[in-house]
Amino acid sequence: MTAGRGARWVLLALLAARALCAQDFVFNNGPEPQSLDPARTSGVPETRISDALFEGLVVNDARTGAPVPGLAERWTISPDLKTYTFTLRATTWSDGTPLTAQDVVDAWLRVLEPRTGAPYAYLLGDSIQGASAFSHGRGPAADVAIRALDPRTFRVTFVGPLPYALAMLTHNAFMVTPSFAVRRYGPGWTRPGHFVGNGPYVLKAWKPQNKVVVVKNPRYWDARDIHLASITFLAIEDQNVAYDKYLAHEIDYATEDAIPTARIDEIRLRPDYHHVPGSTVYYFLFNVTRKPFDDVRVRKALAMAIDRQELVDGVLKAGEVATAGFVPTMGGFHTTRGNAFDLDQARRLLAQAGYPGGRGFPPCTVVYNTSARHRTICEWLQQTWRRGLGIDVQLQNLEWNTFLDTKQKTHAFQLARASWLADYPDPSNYLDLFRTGAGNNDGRYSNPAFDRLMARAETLAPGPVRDRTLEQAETLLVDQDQALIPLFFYVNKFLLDDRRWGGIYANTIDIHHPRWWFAR
Amino acid sequence: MTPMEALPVPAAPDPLPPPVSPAAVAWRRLRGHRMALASLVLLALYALLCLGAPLLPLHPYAEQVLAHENLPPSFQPAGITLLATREAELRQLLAAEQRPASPRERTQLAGLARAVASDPVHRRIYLLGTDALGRDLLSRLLYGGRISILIGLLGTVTAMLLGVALGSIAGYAGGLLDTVIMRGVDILFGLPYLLVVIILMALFGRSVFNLFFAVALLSWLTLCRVVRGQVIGLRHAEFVTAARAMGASPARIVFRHLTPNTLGVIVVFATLMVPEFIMAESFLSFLGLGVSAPLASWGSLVADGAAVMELYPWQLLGPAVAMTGFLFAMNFLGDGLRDALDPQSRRGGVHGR
Amino acid sequence: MKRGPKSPMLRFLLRRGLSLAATLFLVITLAFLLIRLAPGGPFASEKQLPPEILASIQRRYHLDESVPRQYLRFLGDLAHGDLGPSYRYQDFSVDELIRDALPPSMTIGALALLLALVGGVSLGTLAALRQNSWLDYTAMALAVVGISVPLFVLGPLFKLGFALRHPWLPTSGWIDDRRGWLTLILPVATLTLPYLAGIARLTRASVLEVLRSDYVRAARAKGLSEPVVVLRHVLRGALLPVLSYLGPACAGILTGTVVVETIFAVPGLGRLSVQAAINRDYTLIMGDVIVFAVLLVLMNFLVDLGYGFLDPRIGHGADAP
Amino acid sequence: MAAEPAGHLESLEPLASGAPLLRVQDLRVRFATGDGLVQAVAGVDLRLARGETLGLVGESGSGKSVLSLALLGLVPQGQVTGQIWFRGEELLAMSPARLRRLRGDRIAMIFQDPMTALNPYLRIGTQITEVLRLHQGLGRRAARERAIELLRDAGIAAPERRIDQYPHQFSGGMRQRALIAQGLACGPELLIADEPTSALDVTIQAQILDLIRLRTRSLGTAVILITHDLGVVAGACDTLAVMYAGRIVERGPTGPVFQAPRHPYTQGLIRSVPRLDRPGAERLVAIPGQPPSGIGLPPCCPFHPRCAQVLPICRQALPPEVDLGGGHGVACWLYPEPR
Repeated sequence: MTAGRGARWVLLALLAARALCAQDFVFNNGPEPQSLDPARTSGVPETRISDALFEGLVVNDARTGAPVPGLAERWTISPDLKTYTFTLRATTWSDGTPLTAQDVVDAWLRVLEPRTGAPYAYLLGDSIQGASAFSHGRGPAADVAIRALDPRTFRVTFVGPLPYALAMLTHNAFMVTPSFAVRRYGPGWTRPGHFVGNGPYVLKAWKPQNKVVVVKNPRYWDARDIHLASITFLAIEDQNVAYDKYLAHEIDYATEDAIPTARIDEIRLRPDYHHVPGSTVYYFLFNVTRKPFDDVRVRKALAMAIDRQELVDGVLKAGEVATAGFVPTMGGFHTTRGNAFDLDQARRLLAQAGYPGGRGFPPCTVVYNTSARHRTICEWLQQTWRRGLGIDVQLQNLEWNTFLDTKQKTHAFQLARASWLADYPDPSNYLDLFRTGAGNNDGRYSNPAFDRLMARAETLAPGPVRDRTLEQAETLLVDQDQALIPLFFYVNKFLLDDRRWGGIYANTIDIHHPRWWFAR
Repeated sequence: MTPMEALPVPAAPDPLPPPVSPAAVAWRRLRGHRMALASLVLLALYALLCLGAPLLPLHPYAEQVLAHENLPPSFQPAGITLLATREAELRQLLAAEQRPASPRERTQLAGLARAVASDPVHRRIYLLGTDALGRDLLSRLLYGGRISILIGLLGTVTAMLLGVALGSIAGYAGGLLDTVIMRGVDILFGLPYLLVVIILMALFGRSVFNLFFAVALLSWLTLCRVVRGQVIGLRHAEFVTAARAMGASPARIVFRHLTPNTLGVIVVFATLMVPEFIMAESFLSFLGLGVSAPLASWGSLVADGAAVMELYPWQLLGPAVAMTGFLFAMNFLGDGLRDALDPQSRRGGVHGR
Repeated sequence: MKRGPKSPMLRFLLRRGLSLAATLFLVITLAFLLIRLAPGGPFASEKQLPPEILASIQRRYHLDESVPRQYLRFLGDLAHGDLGPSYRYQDFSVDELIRDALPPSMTIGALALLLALVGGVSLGTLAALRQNSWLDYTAMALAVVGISVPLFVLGPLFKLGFALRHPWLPTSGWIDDRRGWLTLILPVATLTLPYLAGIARLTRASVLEVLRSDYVRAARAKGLSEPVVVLRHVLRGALLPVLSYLGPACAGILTGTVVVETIFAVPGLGRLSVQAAINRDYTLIMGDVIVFAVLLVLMNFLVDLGYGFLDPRIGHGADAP
Repeated sequence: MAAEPAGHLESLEPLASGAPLLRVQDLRVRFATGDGLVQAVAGVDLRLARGETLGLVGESGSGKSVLSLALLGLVPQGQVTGQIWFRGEELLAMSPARLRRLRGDRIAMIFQDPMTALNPYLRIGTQITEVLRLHQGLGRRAARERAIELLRDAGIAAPERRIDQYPHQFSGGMRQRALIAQGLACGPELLIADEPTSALDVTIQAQILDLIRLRTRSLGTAVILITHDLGVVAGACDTLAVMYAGRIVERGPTGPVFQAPRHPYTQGLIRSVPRLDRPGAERLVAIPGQPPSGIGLPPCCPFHPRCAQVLPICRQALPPEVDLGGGHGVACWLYPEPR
């Protein structure tokens, strides 16, 4: 640093100026939100804003991420674990309209209604009794098992003893939105001026591609415990731009969208770097219907030739956790060991498949979507397979929509990069991807035994039996069939100066509810 | 300006042409242009190095030695640089934490020293340093140059063939054909370049060469306009009338008589177009839409280097200097050629009278 | 052309206007078809939408109709000045998004073009007048650097020097930020440099050429002072090539703003249109295409007018016979 | 050296009697090129009296145009040495500002190509009035009226309409008339006309020459008429100087030189003009060979490779100028200096 004396004074003055308005919290929120209507969005940037503007029945705890009371003060669960009865807090919308249980019913029905086009309608549809029929337009709204018993009591009946029900209720799709405002203003109801919410903050300004500014909601039921005057969500896609902004003290908090992979060597040594292994899994997906990956021996050979520890320690270096299994350990469920690094076995398998030393291996292309990080990982993989197995795979960088088209529609790929973040923390949310005919089963994997196990797990109550069943399914999918090559679990990481700000803690689900944030 | 041009233009309408070919005259004039000549030499050097890259004793451009990640340029073997870097890092860490080295750290360093002494891989020399995967930047630079130059040439040749052909036809034929071609040019001009490139990327993105072929299909517009203007100017020249009188077909008149007369403009344009394509490729690399890994181009190297310019400046500097030097040379060569081929440029002007 | 409007200028404008409208229409049509050729669609996402939800959304936006019908519908809406809702940014109409994104881009682009023009012409003229002096060499070396260093290197370098090493300027943002107008400096400087360089080189070459011309020698022989010779006699002719460079430069700046807007987090049209293209936000893409084409057409028109103003030989039929 | 002929008209301003309007001594102009030093003007002496018309004749590249530019101090990037006295003042020692005040006012120049010597981007009127306003301090309106007058004097019809037109709306002959009007706007004492007619149609050439003669006579302006056309000289000039390779090889009153040219080069020139009364654009095809380039001139007669009467000494030394009497001088070894 060669800053002269004058420059240092400027810096000091700036810091002093920042201290005076320290109640305003500014950070990079990633790409421009697609919408502020929680019923219509699902992405991380949108969720962060929704969490500030709306509140569902339950919210995620700051440290553990576990569901804790939100709009619901308390709840009771029926003995068959299917029916939940919530008691709501006596509170109002940000415009002063009382918030009643009927509002919750209306909000959920709105998500389910086909006209809304809510991307996560199926979360409700698949879990609430009678919801599926309604969401497909085949049943009346009255059949959906959600009821406002009185203005402060709300009851929902699920299709089964869902072990993850409460965790799921923290999702965007279950938030409470003001149906009266939606009716009044139409799609523009989320704009400043029209906006009505029930969260700790209310919308003040929204400048597309620039920022969303929210200010404290004085009518929030716990307004006394809200410690920031306002939060500014900046729309910055580029990691380097956001990181530079953090370095220059222009933002207070750097989410992972502000942590460029290429500069991780520098970042991981910073005292304000926070990280914890997350539950997003990074993997490569085989198209099991395409040569040469229709042969399980080839798939296993490729998987076993990979020294994931080297990838994590030598290339990624941010604290990622190497894994040969697919589903992260959660609750009583434990990740399978998978087919770990064993080069000799990998070579043997490849030879058995008819390609000793990689000879005669058909041309093979790995597709990935545009990103420096994916490219680096692919380059490393390419070299790993060339050195270990004598296989030369081609790498193919595809622009995002083309990538999606290739993977999801045409399935014209052999091996594709993929990752999965669960919508709610339950192993089934990962494993469901690979059920025969599932919408997101891009690799065309199909194993009746796996499907049977998954179907059985659906009927089971939470507990060891269900956990073992799901573990069996994962072992089938990964250890036996190697439908995919898991590489690592992401690390949840951010930069925050703990001496000045609190309420944001590294947690597994990587959800940091703005309700908890405060200035020191 | 050369002093010869400082002299007043001869008064007499002296029509006797010198008995040397125009190309020879141009070459003589070009030789007088010192910067252009230096550029030509530099370009030859580039061509030699990049084309000859496979013959040079380089480490393969895609070969990773993870231990050698992010090493600075050095004449010393990588092992020595590596050891020095690690020691410096450790010292820094210890100073920051104000503690002595732990036994584990000491054994790690000793282990590294042993490995450096025994493993021949550590005897590699990286003149321009390495990247994040421990690949030799010099090798990547030269192989990247092949790609970049190839893209530049491919794009230019395609664009020139199209631009010259369509421009000549439009200029000579006139009338409806001219209107149709020039309206087409206007339309393509009116499409946002980036949007078109991204869509072409989506359509042809599987190979960067296909892509640039496609991009070139949109880059002939200016040339087309210029050639058309030239041809219109020459259309009524006497030698064209003479050719027509001798019964030459329109195609023959256009491509044997008219096009060669616009060669000067075309050559100058070409030298300026190659840099444009290289820049365009680097721009796509910035958007992450460039060549497929592990290939590199100057553009992708510069884009990657720009992201870490503070931490590992050599990763930007090497490729940036190489690319800038090439573009420099192309630009100066273009200037020199323009002067050499178009001594009376003031008569041509940018617009007709 | 016998009985048109009386004023030749008006007739010229009318003719140009008609021809431009036709071009614009064809550009829009081509773009409409082109974007539908690209793989993927506006509602693709890593977690695929369930088919019935997708169908419902597509029905809402009439994407379930045939392409010709969509086209006719689009033209109909366009005739009413309605660009439709953005498919990606669902809470906004395309109209609103562009209205917000255009001013930042225009501000940066216009400032850059203006500075490049003023700076480039001055620098190029000075270099030409002091040909082969150190000033000339320095200016031209700078110019070539400006031309051959990509914006995405220049921008971060500026940022490193003026915002990170020394906290003089904000690293990024827009004028509604805390540091206000200071945010403009770096993006404008970055975008200016290449065009300033290009204009400086062009100006130098053409000033040198004009300086060699008889009429400048004649002007000197009249005893005019050097500033008068340069300002009255040299620049006018020397600016013509610069003027013809402005059309393409304008298109280049419209593309270049993408880089600058990304690097300096400017909420401008460039970034918006790249996002639109990547997201296949059909309506927003069409909005961008229209804005881009209109801007280009306007710029070319201004350049033409400038020609007529600078060069009396290119009258718009307004000359006496 | 020959004695200068007496002036035809009295001086407009008092000037030491016998002092010439213009005196040039040993003027040399060199340009540095990649191939070496080019000497475009290699030691020229000249005298010009008030009102005198001097014809400067030579082939392309003989240095006559560079010489004329040197007289105005307008040689681009060349080394100029020697002395030029204009009305007793040393031009080469003059401050640039002072020199500028002379240019266009006391010394004017007409360039050879009227197509390029007028600024195409400015109105004719602007170009003429700017001289008047600069040197005579006229106001906008006065300058305009004067310019109209000047254009009328130069034979341009309807000058009040023409004055607002641009050069491209003028024909070649009209442009040259406008240039003459511009050159003579301030009533200069010296007009340098560099090939004023060579770019014009034959039919117009005579008109233009007549115009120059008429206007300069009436203003008492001395003229240096640069041309490669001896026919022009014969009709228009009092005296004549023949340039070859940057030097004056023969000079004298027009009549005697035409009747008895001494230098073989002059002889060749005159022989190449078939009829003196017919103004034409004949070229010097009768003299074999090419003029020298001016690069690395050997210390010898530069004409010797083309000379039919070459002597051994011609290849060894530069001939000095010899006075043949009556103002007639020649630089040729055929005429040894009388001892």
